[in-house]
Amino acid sequence: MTATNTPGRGNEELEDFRLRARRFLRDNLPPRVAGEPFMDWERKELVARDRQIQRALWEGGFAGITLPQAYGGLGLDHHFEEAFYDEAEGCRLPWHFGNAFNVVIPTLLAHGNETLKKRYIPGILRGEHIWCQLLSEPSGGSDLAGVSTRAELRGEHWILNGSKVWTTGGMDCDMGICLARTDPTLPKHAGLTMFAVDMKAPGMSISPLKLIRGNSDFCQEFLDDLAVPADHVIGEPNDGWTVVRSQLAAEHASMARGWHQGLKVTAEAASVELPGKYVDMLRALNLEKDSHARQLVGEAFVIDAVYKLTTRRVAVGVRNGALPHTAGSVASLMAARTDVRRTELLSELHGPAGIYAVPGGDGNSVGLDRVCTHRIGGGTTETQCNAVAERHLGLPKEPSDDNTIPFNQRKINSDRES
Amino acid sequence: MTATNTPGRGNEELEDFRLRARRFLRDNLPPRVAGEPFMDWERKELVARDRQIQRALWEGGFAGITLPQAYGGLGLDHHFEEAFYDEAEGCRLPWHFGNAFNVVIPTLLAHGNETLKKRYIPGILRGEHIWCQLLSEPSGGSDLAGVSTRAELRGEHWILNGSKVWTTGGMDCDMGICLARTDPTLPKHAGLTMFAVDMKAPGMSISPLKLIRGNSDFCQEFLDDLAVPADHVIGEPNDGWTVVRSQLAAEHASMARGWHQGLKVTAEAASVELPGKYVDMLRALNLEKDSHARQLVGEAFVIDAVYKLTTRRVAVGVRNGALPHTAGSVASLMAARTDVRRTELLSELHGPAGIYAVPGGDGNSVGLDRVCTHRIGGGTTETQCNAVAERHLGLPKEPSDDNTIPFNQRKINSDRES
Amino acid sequence: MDVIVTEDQRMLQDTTRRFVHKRAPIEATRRCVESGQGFAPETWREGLELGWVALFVPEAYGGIAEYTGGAIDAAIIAEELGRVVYPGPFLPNCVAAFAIADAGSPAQQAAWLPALAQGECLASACFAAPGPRGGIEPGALRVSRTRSGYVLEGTASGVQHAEQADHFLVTALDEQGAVSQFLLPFDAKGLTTNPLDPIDLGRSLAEVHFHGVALGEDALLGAHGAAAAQFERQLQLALVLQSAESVGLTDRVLEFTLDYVKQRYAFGRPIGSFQALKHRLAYHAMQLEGARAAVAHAARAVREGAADAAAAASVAKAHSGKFATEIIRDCLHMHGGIGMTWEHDIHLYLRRAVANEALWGATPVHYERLCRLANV
Amino acid sequence: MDVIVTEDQRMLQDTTRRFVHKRAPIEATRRCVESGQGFAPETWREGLELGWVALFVPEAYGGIAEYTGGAIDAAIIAEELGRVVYPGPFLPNCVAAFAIADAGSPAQQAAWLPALAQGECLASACFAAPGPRGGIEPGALRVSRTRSGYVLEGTASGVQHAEQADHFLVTALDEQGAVSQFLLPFDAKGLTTNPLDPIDLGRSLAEVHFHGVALGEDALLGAHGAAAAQFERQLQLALVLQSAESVGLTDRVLEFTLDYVKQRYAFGRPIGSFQALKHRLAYHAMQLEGARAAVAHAARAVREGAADAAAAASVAKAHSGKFATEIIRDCLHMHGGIGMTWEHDIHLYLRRAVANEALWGATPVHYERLCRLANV
Repeated sequence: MTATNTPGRGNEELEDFRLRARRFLRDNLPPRVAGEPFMDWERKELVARDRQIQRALWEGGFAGITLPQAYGGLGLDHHFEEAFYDEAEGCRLPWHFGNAFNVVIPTLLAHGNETLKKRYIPGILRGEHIWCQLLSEPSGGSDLAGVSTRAELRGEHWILNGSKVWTTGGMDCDMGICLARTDPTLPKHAGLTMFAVDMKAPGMSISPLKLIRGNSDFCQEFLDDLAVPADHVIGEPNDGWTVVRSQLAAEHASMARGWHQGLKVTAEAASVELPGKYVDMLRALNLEKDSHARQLVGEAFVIDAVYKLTTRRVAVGVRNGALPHTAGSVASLMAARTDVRRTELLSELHGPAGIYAVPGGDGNSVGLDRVCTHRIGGGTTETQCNAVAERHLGLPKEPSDDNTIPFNQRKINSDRES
Repeated sequence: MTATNTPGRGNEELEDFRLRARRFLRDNLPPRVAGEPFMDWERKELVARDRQIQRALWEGGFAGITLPQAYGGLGLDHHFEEAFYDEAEGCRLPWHFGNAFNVVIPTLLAHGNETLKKRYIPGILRGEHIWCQLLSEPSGGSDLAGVSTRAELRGEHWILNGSKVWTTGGMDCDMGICLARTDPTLPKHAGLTMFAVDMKAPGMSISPLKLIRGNSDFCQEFLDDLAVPADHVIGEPNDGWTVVRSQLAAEHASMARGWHQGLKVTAEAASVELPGKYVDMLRALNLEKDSHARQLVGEAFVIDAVYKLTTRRVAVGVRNGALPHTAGSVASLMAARTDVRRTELLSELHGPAGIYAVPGGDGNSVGLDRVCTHRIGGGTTETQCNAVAERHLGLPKEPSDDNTIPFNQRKINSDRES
Repeated sequence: MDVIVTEDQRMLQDTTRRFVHKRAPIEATRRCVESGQGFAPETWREGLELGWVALFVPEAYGGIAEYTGGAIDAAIIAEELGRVVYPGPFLPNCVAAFAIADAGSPAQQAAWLPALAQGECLASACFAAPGPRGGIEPGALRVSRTRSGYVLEGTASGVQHAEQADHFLVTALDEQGAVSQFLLPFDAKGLTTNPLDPIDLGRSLAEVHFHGVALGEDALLGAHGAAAAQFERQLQLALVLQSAESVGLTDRVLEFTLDYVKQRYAFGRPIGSFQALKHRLAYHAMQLEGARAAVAHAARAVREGAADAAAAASVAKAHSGKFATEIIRDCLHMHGGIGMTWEHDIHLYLRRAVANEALWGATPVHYERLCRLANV
Repeated sequence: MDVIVTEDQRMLQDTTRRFVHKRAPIEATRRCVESGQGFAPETWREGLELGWVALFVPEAYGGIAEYTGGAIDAAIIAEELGRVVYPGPFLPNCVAAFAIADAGSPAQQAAWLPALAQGECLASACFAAPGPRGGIEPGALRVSRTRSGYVLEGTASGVQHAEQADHFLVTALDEQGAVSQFLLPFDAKGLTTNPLDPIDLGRSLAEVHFHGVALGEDALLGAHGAAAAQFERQLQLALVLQSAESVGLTDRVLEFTLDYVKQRYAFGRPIGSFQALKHRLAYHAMQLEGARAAVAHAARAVREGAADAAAAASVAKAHSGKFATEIIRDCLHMHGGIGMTWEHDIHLYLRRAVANEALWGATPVHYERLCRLANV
């Protein structure tokens, strides 16, 4: 598990690559702009620019550095990738392709047939295909193996019917990795199949999901006799759960590596910062001398610092094998807890000064953050707690026959029965 | 459910009774001393005096006011009892008999045979018998129906073997109400029997339980071939769970009525008090002007007031039928939460000034309260939460086969298996 | 100790709940929110006909004060209005009617009380300074004596329904810090309203600026420089009504959340059978019961002018405000993704709860006030 | 970013754990507690032979400082000692050795460092004023210049191991508030020790009174009136070591609690399968991981004298102190009745955790210090 210190090729080759990358990036990639979001699907121009950036990387010979040459990659080892990301530190990278690179490509490499790999990996590398994951359904978010979208084989096509929700950027994606039920007479994990679906195909209708704040990066999809070619099954029919597990593992690994902070996590020592924004708040509220207000800010300093140090510790520890990969679930849980606690502290700090947005501002307020911060996307904290408890701490599962009885004999939502 | 306003007998008779009680109490009962605990089993003189007080009440004709004459009571209605407690407000009452009156007598009246009722109810009224409850066992506290103390019928006696723990005042009690397993081949609730046991009998050994603070009101008992006469079964053999349930209901009802604050709850309006002890702490710590310290005290004021108002609301509401009797579990849960939160607040207030007892004082400190306050006795908060969730809020139970499989085929503690 | 202690009060609760269910359900609140039109005037007028404000108005001025429980009855109504996140100006109009009945001259009572009871006049209160720790003390506005009367200067913050109000109950301090109160129309010269963009979408919020607003003697409510005690009584009433509303919000959210978790299945079980949810819901029910007890007691203490009324009102406000937010936030969480959507009603409740926690003194302000009430 | 980054450090952890398991297990702590005898001198001497204090002492004075990770290695040891609630004076002696190596004259280093490293001298620190917000600033003691040297007045609070110590590292302020440090023997004239009755039964706690304690120039550590920076460095080391100890306490308690809930059955299931417990344990594991990350970072920052060392030490202290208490308290609760008994070890852990949360600056003191470090 520990990182090897010997590059796979000569150091000269690596240095040459690094210099070429430096030149290419300087000439071809836009700079990273402080405050610009990694992903914001509502800002269509950002999405479009990321397609161009990925296309530029492809044309410059820097796409898919560690991926096999057979699928359009460069076939180099991870030192080349690290060198590239070192050099790219100051550049805007195509973060809207994060899902495609971090989840879809590993999944295709592990479970995809040659047709899929030959067609879709280069599609990503060329900046043509942005991918989403069609997993959650309105009838149940946390219970992923309980999906009820049906897929039936008719001739050369699987015909999919059902609905999906919480799809990140669904409106702007080209392809999706979609979980559906192919045999409801089997226990719930056994009758699932994973498909690669065309988001632009007839039978797929996509609508944005309006959230509390009034906007959203998420979509809902209705699949109405959506036809998927038989060779677009990823893995084997009725073995979709195997694919889900490696897909989730790829996602967690990428998060533990620090993907949510960009595509790369630096291994340098973090430092404890005391964000000036909290100090500014104290001053703006004229509470610099209020010992209670200072307590709130002091705690905000601590939770932010601990979260940052923990994320980095987990990322480094998982990478060098000092921590089990399940430690990633601890960092996810802490992200949720820290974000929610921060809104409590800042609401208490602001009182009535926090419950409105000043006209002409960005519409935001600490009160609105308090209303809107829940961290449900990506699994509820209940699911994360179960993951930490069962997988990281080894606590026993709850007794259940849910995994053994046929799917179509399970109890389901009462409101659907009535 | 609402209290009737018409006394069962003429008002004159009631007034006469009240005057007699006033005179009797003035002449015969010691005054209530502020700060003297209702119960403290380590203070043997308090226990002994309570026996004398109960004896005096018996001799004065004021014992068992509402109990049937057949069992030594006066057979009067509840107005007489209320009048008596009105008059007794300023007196020390025999609170160490609380368990006997609030739990044992209702249980005997509901389930006891004539022999038991005729013998033991007068025994209580005369101040002779203090009773305890032998329910919890070392192998599992919350899971009451999982008791493993065995009782086997041999001739005219049941022979009991096992151990009991968390018995309040066990060393000073004369009799105990004891749950034991009479048929381990039945499901766990079905094979239990309730016994009236002599705490002084051979085969019963009692030792005090030393707790974190160094002292304790609790005992542990070992039952080693303890012989209990066959007519000392309360209820029917193998129907002990029915008895447990009415016993627990009697206990909850008495707690909801405010027994834990004495034998009587006044129906007068409570008022919000701002306890001077917190103000004194602020001053003693020289933190009167510290806005953070004032927040801690402000919250202490609020949680104390809310707890007091809630307890009273529940007591009155349960009594007049405005609230279901399950509301009592809400008050119990709040007691635990309030006590623990208070230790947090006061620890934070005192900092290093709270982690030692000044020599020559009572040995107490807010830090020691923080270490020792857990409110596990009387059911863990987990059990209380389940009670509120399932019985008060109607939430579904967890799936379990624990109630249906034979007791001797259940899974038990791994450390006992090994 | 329940808020409901008499048959009349139980009837009041039933009547209000039925009315609200029919004429002002949460769907109506959502329509108000989505249209951006504030509250629906016809529903408000119908509520007034039921005596919503008249219960503070003596019979001589067209009210029913003599036959009601005052703050107790108003708290019953406020709780029901909380259950539908009612957008109308119940609280400020009750407070204004109470203030005038309590401290107004006969002429003021005759002029204002019938209008308030019947909805010909819509009042809001201006007194709170901007900033994080305002909401329970006058301090925003400065009053000076002039030859012919008074002049007001300053900016009042946290003014609810300012745009719909046609009159303001204004509390100001003079140079010495003495408190005076005034009644004035919204179009008084020098008065301007600056609407804010509140997180509570069901209720408008504004700052009201006073630039040399000149008033005659007849605008004065109570004695000049001696209105501190009457302001305190109004504050206590406001705290009781807002706390009751927060109880109503919480009660309704907990109700539909319990329904939801009993019906929604995951992993082959209703999610309400999972212990993590059950225990949190048990604690929520416990804190809500605490809020009910605190509000019921405060309503009675305020109604009776009891010695502990000030403390009781702050206890009710601190507890109900804090736990309304905590409970509703967690209930939203228990709904999972659906609770995060605009279409689900729960965010309307949470928005109101977060606003209520902050307005009329945020929780820290009431902790601090309790210390002052304890003479420290 | 783990506290363990090199093979040497991992070996140090293993060696310490094995030694502690054999010579100073929790049963030994219990014997010390029940005998009222303080710590066991022979174990302490054996620990010193393993280099527990020598790691701050340069080779010239019989130590191994050149070959160790200083604060990082000491934090590794402190964590292991926390796992057995070790009663010995590890922290004050490390701090004293560091202080003298950092700021002492060659004569002082020669006189003290070998004695500290070998256990011939046992030191504790006097600086903190009594009261709720002390522990990180000198303020208890006042120093005045005399013709022949200095004189100390005042009462230092929160002094650990005062009764066993034969020397004190004293920090005092002069009239202008300038900081000086002194080294003096426990039997200096005018010095008296007032033992307290601490909740942490494994460690004695006292107030030390200074009544006109006269000292010569040779008692001065560092420059007169210019010891603020060296005191800050000592403070940071103390915070790291105490935080590491709290991590050790928590780590061990969580470990045996996980074992317990996996083995203990109720209602036909291991209690560790109940979701309410599982979720709380998950949060505990999360906060413990946070404490580990914070302590590891602080140890490195303090060792390197990094720009963020002061903030990092306070973050580690605030987080580890608060959550050690919270987590161990809840773990005690999860043990049910057995956890409430004197015979179970968990209360020894909780007592230490509550004491650690309060000593060397309670959590609020570090929140406040972080604000000051942020220049507000």
